[in-house]
Amino acid sequence: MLHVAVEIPYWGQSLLRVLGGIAAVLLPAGTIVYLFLFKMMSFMQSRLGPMEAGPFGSMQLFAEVGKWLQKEDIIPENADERIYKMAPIIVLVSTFLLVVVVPFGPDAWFTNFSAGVFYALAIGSVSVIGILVAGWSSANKYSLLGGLRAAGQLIAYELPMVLAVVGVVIQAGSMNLQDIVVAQNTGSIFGWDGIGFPFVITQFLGFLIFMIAVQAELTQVPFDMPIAESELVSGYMTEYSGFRFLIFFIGEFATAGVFAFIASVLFLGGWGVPFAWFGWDSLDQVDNWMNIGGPLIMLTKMMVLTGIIMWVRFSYPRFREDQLQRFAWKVLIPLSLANIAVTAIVKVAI
Amino acid sequence: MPKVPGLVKGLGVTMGTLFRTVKEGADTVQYPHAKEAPPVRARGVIALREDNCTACMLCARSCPDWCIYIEGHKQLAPPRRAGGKPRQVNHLDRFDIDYALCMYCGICVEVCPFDALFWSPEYEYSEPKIADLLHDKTKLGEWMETVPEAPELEAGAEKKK
Amino acid sequence: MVERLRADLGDDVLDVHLMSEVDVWVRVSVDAWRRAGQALRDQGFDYFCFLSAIDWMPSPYGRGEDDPSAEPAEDDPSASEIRQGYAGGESRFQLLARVNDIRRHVAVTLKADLVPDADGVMTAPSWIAVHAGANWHERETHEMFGIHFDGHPDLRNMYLPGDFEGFPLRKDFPLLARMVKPWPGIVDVEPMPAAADGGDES
Amino acid sequence: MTMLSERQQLSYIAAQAADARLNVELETEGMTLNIGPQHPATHGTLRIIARLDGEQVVWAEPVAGYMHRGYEKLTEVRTYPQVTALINRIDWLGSFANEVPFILAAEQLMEVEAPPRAQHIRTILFELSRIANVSLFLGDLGVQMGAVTPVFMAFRDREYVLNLIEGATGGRFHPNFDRIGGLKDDLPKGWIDETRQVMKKLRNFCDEIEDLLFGNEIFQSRTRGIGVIPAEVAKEYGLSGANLRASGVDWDLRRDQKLPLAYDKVDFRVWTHPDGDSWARCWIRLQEVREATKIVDQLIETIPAGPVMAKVPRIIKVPEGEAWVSTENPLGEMGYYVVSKGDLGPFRVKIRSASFNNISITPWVLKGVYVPDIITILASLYFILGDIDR
Repeated sequence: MLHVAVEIPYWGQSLLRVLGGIAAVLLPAGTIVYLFLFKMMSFMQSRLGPMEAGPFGSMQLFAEVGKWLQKEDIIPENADERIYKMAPIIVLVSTFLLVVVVPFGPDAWFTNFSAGVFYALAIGSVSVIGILVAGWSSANKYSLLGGLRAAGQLIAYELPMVLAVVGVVIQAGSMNLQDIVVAQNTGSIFGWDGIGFPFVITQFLGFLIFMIAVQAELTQVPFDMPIAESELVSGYMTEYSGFRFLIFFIGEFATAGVFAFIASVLFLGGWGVPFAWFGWDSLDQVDNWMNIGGPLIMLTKMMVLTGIIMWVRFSYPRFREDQLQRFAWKVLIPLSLANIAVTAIVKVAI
Repeated sequence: MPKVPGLVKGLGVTMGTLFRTVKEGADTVQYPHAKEAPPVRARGVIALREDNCTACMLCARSCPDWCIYIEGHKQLAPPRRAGGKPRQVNHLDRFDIDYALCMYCGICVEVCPFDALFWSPEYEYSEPKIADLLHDKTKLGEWMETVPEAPELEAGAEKKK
Repeated sequence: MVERLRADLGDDVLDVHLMSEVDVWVRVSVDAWRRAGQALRDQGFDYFCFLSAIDWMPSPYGRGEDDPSAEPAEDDPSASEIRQGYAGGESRFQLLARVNDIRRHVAVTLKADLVPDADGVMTAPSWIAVHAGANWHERETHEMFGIHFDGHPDLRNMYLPGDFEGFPLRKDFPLLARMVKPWPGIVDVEPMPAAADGGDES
Repeated sequence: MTMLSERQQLSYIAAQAADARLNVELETEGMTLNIGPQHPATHGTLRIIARLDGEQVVWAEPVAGYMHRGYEKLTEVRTYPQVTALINRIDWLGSFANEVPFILAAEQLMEVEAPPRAQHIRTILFELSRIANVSLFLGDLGVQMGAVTPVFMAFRDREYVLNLIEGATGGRFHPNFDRIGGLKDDLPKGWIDETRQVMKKLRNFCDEIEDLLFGNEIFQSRTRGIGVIPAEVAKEYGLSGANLRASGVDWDLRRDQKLPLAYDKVDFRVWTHPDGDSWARCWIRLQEVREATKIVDQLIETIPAGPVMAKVPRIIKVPEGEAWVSTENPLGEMGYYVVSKGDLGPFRVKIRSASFNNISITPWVLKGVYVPDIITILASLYFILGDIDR
């Protein structure tokens, strides 16, 4: 195998990372919207979806963006203007900050935190502030109800999410996401290393809880009480229009993509292929081409996970606010605690 | 057999529909490129056969919305039989239907005793200006081309007198 | 059934109209309106169907399809005569209500004459205590006919704006849509200029 | 099933009582939420004023009238054929069903009866309009609770029914096909075969909806034990149709009334449910669509031959008298009290529409529920704005 050693200067690396970051946020958002929101949903409803803009309507998203950019940026009279304008930015920025810790290849990472998991979970909840602020500053009762519901829900589901990840952290013995990827791909199942050792096998319960919590964090059906377009008229987004609504919209799907990235890193082996296939033993031996191949693998896994998220979204009705709180506190949290306990006992025993 | 939870079944329904759409095509029609043919009896637009109209005002009177406007004058027509007296007939000057008011009930077509009004299933005549929806007698006459034959009736039906 | 109602209400049952296999109409006096409802309810007529009113005066406007060129109709006394329907009556306005017995599959239509007092206000006892569902029906009747219901908690307008004047379903309330536009059914066929003598037939 | 739902009801009520007590102790401030008139959940323009305590409704009051068209006044200036064209705009989703009781009332006054073939076809179209109406309800139910897919399935399959109605009558939404003394026209050739196919599709649609929505545990938890209406209250408010049967009252005008329609020639079941909650109302409607497809299937096989129009004069004058006829419409009992004075048009028509009574119960039933439940309860009561405001 040819080992290409390319030395990229530091400024070049920085530039690549910035561009990569933007791509890592916008690309998933775009593909999710087109592939799932436009096409999969339409096909599930026996229709074709947008077909006019571009071949098979593939340029529809650009048409939509163009439409939103043309629209007037309306600010309600009684709104708290500065905060009102800030809210969508907070939501989007939190997405950008979140993607920072996700590794896409042996060297294709943005930052290599040693406490990456911790950081990701902390930053992930910043968007709550954006949503709450949006709901409050809109000076609209529906928005307020939506914002309050969102705050309650996101806090409630933050907890099972954190607890579900703890199992992975225990098993990998590290909070660094890169280490977690390596641990999965160098692992073996009872000596057989054909597929490495993705944590989804041992941590299936954790994976399930994590995905449910992600669904709730993203306020997708069945946990979309804060948006609930048929009763709260889109909740905290009610008053937003034009450009700011677009940011919320991108933020929603970009966050879905980024959470799917994180889930694939934590449970599905991330960017890696099982190292045994190529006889690698550790991260240092991984070939350089994985820096190109890794992101593609990640993208595939991300698409599968978001596909499931969207599939559920198009099929289910939504929970009531008190029901979803009850579900989080009475079902998910005890389950994830039990998961941690079992994982810890098994880990210590082995 | 254990009961399949409803949550899983629901996912199955949507996925099944997705595959069916991929395999058999969508149930929708891409409108300007492809069109569905409305049934023969569809009440799309009213066509007028001007020669048959005698300006008897029956349709205008039976219209619940008062959307038919008729004006006419009397004139002499050549006699039916050679050597007969010239007949006095009502000649139609104006026959307007205001489609902005019309509620497509079809009473006018039904009451017409001289078979001057017909339904056509044509539906593409929307206008940017509401005033253009007032169709005059030439425009109503043009719709005559689109009037289909009356359909055959289902078994057991009695022929109309 | 009618016999029992007579026994319950005594002289307040004013008239009964029975059509076999079709329906029963009972006219009671307005003071006994609530008692009649209660008595029927006790008999098993516990399904409330509707409550409304009728203005028996013929409309002075007709159907708005007047031909101004036609000669005005002679002042036919019968045209403005008030004729009540089944079960008779004495006043211009009548209350109308219907209750069902869904076990025996029978129903009664109740009527009551309404007599305006000195201020021209007609009052009837409310049925809310008997059938809670009468609430909206009474509001509607109040709005449309101007009949006051005693004991109704709020007789706000149901459909029309709060400051609407007049009572639309009274016959002397003109229907504006038929007033603002001439009837297009007026014969508009010009006679032949030459044959002016016989041109009016059309 | 009943046991479970009773327990759920009890726990729900207890939880609400506890919440209310807590709120009193904390002296929280109320908020008035104005739902509508333009709101995605009020298909049409119904406005609901709800005083909230947190997410709980303390007091709610629907405000109708944004679509009042004054039909009772308008009928007074129209002739009988014109009224038919007008009244199928009352409940615009099941419009053929609106014409039938009025025509029957007029026929009763004129003492004519439609020939058997006309009665048969009338009943078929009546049931088709029920299917068209209620299948949309089933889809709409999903949208009210956040599921986007059922409504598209409903629109997809309702389209077949509308095509049938249009094929026979010429109008998709406003057939205006019923005449005093019979029908305007006979069925076109090939219609019966098409109907047979469509009924199969509709039963398939019912199964799909059942799997997708009714079987869904989330849907069940949203509807079971919510908005319970006991039979006594339902009768007092004059609820009708599926809403009444969901409260356990076995009352269906198709079966319990002698009318010149073909219902006595078919075998169908009237479903009731003992619970009276939102779930029961939705479930009854699902079964009714299935039942309706079976009725249509039976009827299209047995259409008698003959004319579709009785002998009636060309200019219809209805003799003096009063008549009340009501039928079991998709939304519930729809009746017309027709007063005639021997004129070309009716003297007075009192329209008893189902939704008016069905919605008048909302102040009672919305007390103490949560905001999301307002939507599910309204959806399950199923109203059409034109049917409330008339």
